[in-house]
Amino acid sequence: MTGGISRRLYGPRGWAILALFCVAVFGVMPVLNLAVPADSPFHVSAYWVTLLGKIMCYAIVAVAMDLVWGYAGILSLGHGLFFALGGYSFGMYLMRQIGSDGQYRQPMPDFMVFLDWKEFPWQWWNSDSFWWCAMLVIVVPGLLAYVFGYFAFRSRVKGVYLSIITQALTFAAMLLFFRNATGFGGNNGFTDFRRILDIPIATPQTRMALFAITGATLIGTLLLARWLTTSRFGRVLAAIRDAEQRVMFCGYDTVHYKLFVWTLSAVICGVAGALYVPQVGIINPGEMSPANSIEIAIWVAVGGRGTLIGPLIGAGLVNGAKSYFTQAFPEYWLFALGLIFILVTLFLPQGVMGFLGKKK
Amino acid sequence: MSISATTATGEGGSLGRVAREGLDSTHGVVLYMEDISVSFDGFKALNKLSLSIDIGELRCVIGPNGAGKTTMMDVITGKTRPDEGTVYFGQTIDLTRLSEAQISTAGIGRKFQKPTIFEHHSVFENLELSMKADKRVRKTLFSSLSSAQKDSIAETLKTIRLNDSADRVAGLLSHGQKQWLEIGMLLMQEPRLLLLDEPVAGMSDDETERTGELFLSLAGKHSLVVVEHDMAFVEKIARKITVLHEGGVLAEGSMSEVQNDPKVIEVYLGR
Amino acid sequence: MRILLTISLWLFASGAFALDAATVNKLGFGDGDEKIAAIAALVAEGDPAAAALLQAATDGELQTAGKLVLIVKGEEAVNAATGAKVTPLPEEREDVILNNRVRRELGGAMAALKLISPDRATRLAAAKELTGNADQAMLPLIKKALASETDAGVKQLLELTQATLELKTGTKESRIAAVRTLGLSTNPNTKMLLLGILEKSKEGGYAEPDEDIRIEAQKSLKALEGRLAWGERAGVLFTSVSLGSILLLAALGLAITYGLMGVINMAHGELIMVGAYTTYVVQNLFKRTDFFDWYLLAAVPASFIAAAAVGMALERLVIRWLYGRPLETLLATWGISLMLIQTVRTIFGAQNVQVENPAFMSGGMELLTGVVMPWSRIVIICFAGAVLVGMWLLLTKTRLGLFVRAVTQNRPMASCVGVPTARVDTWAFGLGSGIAGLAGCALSQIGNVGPDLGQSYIVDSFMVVVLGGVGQLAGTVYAALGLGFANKLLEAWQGAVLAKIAVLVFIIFFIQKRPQGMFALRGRALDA
Amino acid sequence: MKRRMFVKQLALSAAVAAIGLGSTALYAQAKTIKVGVLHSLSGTMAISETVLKDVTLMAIEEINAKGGVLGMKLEPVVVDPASNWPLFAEKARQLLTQDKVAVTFGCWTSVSRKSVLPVFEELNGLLFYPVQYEGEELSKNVFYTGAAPNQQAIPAVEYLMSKEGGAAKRWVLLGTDYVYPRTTNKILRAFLKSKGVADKDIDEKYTPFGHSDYQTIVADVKKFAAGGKTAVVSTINGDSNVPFYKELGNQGLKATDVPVVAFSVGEEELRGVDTKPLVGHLAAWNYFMSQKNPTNDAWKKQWAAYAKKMKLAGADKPLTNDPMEAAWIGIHMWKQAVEKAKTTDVDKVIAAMAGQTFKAPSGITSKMDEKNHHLHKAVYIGEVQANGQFNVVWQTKGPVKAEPWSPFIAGNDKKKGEPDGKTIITK
Repeated sequence: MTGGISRRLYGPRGWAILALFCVAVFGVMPVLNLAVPADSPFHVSAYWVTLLGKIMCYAIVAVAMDLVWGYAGILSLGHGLFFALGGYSFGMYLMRQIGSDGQYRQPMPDFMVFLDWKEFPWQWWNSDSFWWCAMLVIVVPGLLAYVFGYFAFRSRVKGVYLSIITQALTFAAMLLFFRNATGFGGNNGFTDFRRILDIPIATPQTRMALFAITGATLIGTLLLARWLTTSRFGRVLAAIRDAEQRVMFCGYDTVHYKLFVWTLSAVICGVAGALYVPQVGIINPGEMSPANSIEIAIWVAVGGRGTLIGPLIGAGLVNGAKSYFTQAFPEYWLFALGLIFILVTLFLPQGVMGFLGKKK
Repeated sequence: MSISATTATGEGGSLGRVAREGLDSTHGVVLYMEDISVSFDGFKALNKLSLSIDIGELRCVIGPNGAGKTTMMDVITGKTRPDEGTVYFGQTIDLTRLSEAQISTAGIGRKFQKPTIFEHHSVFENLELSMKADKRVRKTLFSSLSSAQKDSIAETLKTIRLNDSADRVAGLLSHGQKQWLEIGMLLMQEPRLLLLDEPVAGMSDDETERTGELFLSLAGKHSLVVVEHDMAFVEKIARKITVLHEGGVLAEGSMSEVQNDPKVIEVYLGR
Repeated sequence: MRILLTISLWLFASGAFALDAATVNKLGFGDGDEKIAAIAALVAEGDPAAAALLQAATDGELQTAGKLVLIVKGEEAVNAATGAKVTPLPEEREDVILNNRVRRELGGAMAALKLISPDRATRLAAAKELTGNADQAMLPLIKKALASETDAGVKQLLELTQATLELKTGTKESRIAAVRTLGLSTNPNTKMLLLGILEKSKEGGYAEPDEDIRIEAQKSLKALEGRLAWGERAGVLFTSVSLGSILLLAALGLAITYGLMGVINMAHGELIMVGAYTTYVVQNLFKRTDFFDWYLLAAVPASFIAAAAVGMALERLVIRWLYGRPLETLLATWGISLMLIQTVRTIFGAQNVQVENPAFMSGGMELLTGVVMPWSRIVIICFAGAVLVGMWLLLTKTRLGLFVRAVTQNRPMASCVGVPTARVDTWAFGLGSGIAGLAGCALSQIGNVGPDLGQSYIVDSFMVVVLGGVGQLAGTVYAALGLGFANKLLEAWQGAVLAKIAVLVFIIFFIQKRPQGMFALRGRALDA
Repeated sequence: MKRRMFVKQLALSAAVAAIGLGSTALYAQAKTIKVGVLHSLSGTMAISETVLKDVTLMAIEEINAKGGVLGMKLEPVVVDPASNWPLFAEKARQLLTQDKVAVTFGCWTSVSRKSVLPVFEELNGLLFYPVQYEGEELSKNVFYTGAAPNQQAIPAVEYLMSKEGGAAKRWVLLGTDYVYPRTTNKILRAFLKSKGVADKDIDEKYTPFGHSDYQTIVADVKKFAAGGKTAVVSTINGDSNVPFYKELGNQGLKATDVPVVAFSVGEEELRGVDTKPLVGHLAAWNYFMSQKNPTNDAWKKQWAAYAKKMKLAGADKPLTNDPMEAAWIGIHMWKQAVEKAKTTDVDKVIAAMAGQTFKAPSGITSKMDEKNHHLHKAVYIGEVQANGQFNVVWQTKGPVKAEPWSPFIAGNDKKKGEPDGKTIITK
């Protein structure tokens, strides 16, 4: 076997799959969903569009997670937080777009009317601007990740310690967001979205557009991640994962490397969250629960760490299985899911990708 | 106790300058350590250690287990901060204030006791990563290898005799080859000072031989500090030897001086 | 004396008696006001039969059938008014429903009647009951009781009650005396009484015109407040230690499986749950016997064994294959935890199950009025200490402990000198799991026992172990107690939600300062 | 057949490049009416929701045994949204578009309802929500068979203020920090103020989700209670109740001194608690298992038999509670409405729901309001007994009409008590 880190990504087969995926997302799905009549057996219903859209959002997160875990060796148990922050940032805009169509028929979001708030709290400043919120989607998770990462990496917090404090971070944020006083709707979160850029959200066209944008983002993320990981930067990252001390003695300031990929990963998660919210129609602090973040790590592990395409498959498999099992055997699905996790770790230490690679 | 002359360090304004500028070695000394003490939970790993290395010198450091050899290297490379004492690289660079990466960039390379290379990277990539270059994030994102850099890697590959294995994954190399690769990585950094912790451990006689030759050829251009247990090897390459014991310098001098030093004999042959 | 005599007499034989039928009917059929009037009348009557009737009402033995009011004990019923036996037992009976208000009056009435019981404990309980619950009408009774009372403790309580009642009435001297007595109280209710005296009325004058009384009240208030403040501090101290002991119990097992063995055991919470459910099963077995109060003696070892067995099975089947891949143990044990949760849900149902405290663990020790240290928590604190000591002894004084430490420090070396590392792993994991089971047994006494039990402790457990420093048992102890204190102090100050958030943020900052936890050794080991 | 199709679809989704072929269902058996059951069977809410799934299935079984609806059998489609709110929305969409259910019974907690609400509105589905909630919502696609605040919280507080309830002067409003407790407490605060209670006599306290250490809270309540006759209104969420009540019992805070009235504690929640030290603490509901009337007796018997037959967990001690009753009423009313409308068409069923009545186990004849999609309910205050049951100590005189828009919230006076967008069907 030749080649080190850089030469193992995407053989011709990988590129073919990617091309096929593009065709599916931008060609086949829209046609089957919008052009084929609903009673045709070939029609793809809105359920499938939103379900696949949701899974693609998860896949973006999984790829972002793979960047930090698979390549830089930083296991974050708090990535759900960045995802949720992106979702909340964009959710603010969606809430403003409801306009006066809420339960109270008043221009402010229902929960604010109810809390007797006469003015928007500071967090909501300019939230009726799409571009402002779109910027927040990137800035808020990015900034938090940057500040947190700066201190953590500078203090050389690593391994399980880092994992645990990321978990503490997301747990603390969850409790904070559960409070009504925080100004984000408490436990109910944001829901009941009506419009996006003044276009009604619950139409097949909007839904398909969101789906396509999500698909494009996923592909973009994959390409970006591939570019990163095949550059010398990526090789440094992998080197940090394997022997951080040596990298430092080679003259690299590892803090900045980790910080860069960490922040980037958080930003990608934020974008995924922003795409996720209009498609599933709700964002609530539950997204920040530690269990959700652990699950992200599980998608990556199931798919195969450090393979980029593997986490994507992992996210698809686990969530597909979840969607299927919860209706096929609602009483016993946890057994199946738990068993999958155990079997994968025991028998497929490199995840599904490792298995596919071996078969080749 | 120690004979090393380190009195020249305290020269006024040079103190405390965090330097990225070139190495000022006007006094012909590349490294000064003075009165370094380090303790771990009450255990004194280094006890007022003073040592200086001249430009182009090849110094061997020996000493029984626990004498503080590795800790000394940790202090020089910034991995461990001394409780007290000063470490200067040249005349101006205060190493106790720099991070590992900064120290490395300033021109100090280190080889670990246990070969640490990037096991999942190819040999070529290992050398590429350690090559002297701008190592800031932005640059590594967009950099590609110039032909001069490629030549330099090829040359090093030849020096460490791994030119047939350039594309092999480093983790698959033999132990001796890994040692060589690590030395190659040091060379790619083009350091002024090389710290080598047991470089020939696990090498065949033949490999050891060649390593010795390599070191001797490096001395002059670079300064080398070699920590080694293999006395035959030390004897072959050493010009000046420092013996550490219980965190301090026990003796210093040529091989024969050291061998005849009663204190050294007592420590090594013991009561 | 007469009343007392007859009460005790009644307990043995229900003598012939007759009460006013109208009063009894009011008690049985009337609304709240009428019931209370009836109770007052019965107390005033002082008749032994009345006492018996009130006792029956307190015990919930009062029923109505048609127009009859009955006292039903098991399968026997007597007419509440006449005392005549009613046979056969009428089919259609309804409980006489007493609400809180009536029950409160009844409690007061019973207490007043019991003040002359020969049993000191009964009198003490009655006096205590009356401190917050006496009304003016009982003053003569209390005075009479005080006159014959010999026990200092009871006497003090009674005097306090008397003072409370006499505060508003009586001569200046008696009122000053009353205020002074109140200064000796430890009851927070008293504070309000004194404050009432000192209150300024709207016109600018004082509610209490007499200045001497006000000065006395001021003094008493100060003494009382000082005492209450101490009580409060003691209370916070106790709650902190209690929370710390719970965190410690929850984390101790993890300190072995994760701290010493390096298994990121996400199923740790579920092992706690296994212990709790084992306690539940053992409790159910004991329910049919007469030794219910002792079920914990069996539940403690049982929960240890059950959780240890599950843990050892897991180690053999799954974790064994994952040593050296710590992050993957996270994944597999997460899967295990999902399966364990669902298993329990399938067997025991999704709902909580009931684990009763044995009688000796109900209630609490009253430090001051209002500052109660529940027995269950005291027992758990002691239990946590015992588990800690036991674990320490096991790890330092036994061969197994020696092996465990050897294997965790240097596996190949240990294996070379003949330590059966594989078996030691299994035993060590079993030990950690067993301790988690013990935690479950303890937690079942104060919290709920449901399939999600473990999930609520897993995050906290990891925080404790990591904060203390992985592999540092002493660190785990300090971290648990420290978090207990931090949590409780902050909660008293900022409320529970912000306290929890603040503690988490504190942990994040702390780890920045000490990246290896509180007790990490500074060493020179290469980590590259 | 259905399974196989889903396997196919799963495979497609797994490859991500899924091309959802033939996902439109073409079900051969048109002889059944599909009914969605959307209750969490795993995750944190499973504790409460599992029994609701069971009681719904029991109702369906009963209806089928009596010949079904419009001559067709009901076919339950049970899914598990796993206490995950986005999954609730996904499952709702699946029920409506893939399984094409005529009606869905489900959800517990407002957040789950709010997550599916847009889906039901978009696809014009029909949801029956069986749990008490904070109000402040009306949708034409939802029937709320649980209590609105004025059918639970306010009567309870009125009772505690009355002489009979102990004439409380000071109030601790204690809840888990989320929307239902916050809303309820806000309404209660406004209500208490309207009754002349000063702010200093109201203490609002919140604990985080899953809180299990109530030592400080109980101590604080005691301290607060020293200032006068105090009652505690608890909106503590499901799981935290057991530690709370255990702490209450152990710290000796007796109901005669400081009564605690709870809105989310019923027979099922007390299953995990030793109630002997808690005798006298209160709960306000629209149904208690201990109520004595023939309807309830029959229902309890039916439930016990069903639980035994299905080998449900806890069948040795079958319990019924208020949300179960609400779910039971919901499905029967829906059946009656379908029979009246002679179709399962959502708009027609909605119209037919208005004014439906059903003899409820609580002993009254429940009526669906003509307009506001809520039931008229009698309110009962029960005191905990040593056996874990509740003793009704007070009840409203007849059923109370729900006020989903609480008059104690500013601006609600202008709201009309009927959802928008209903189709007016005239015959």
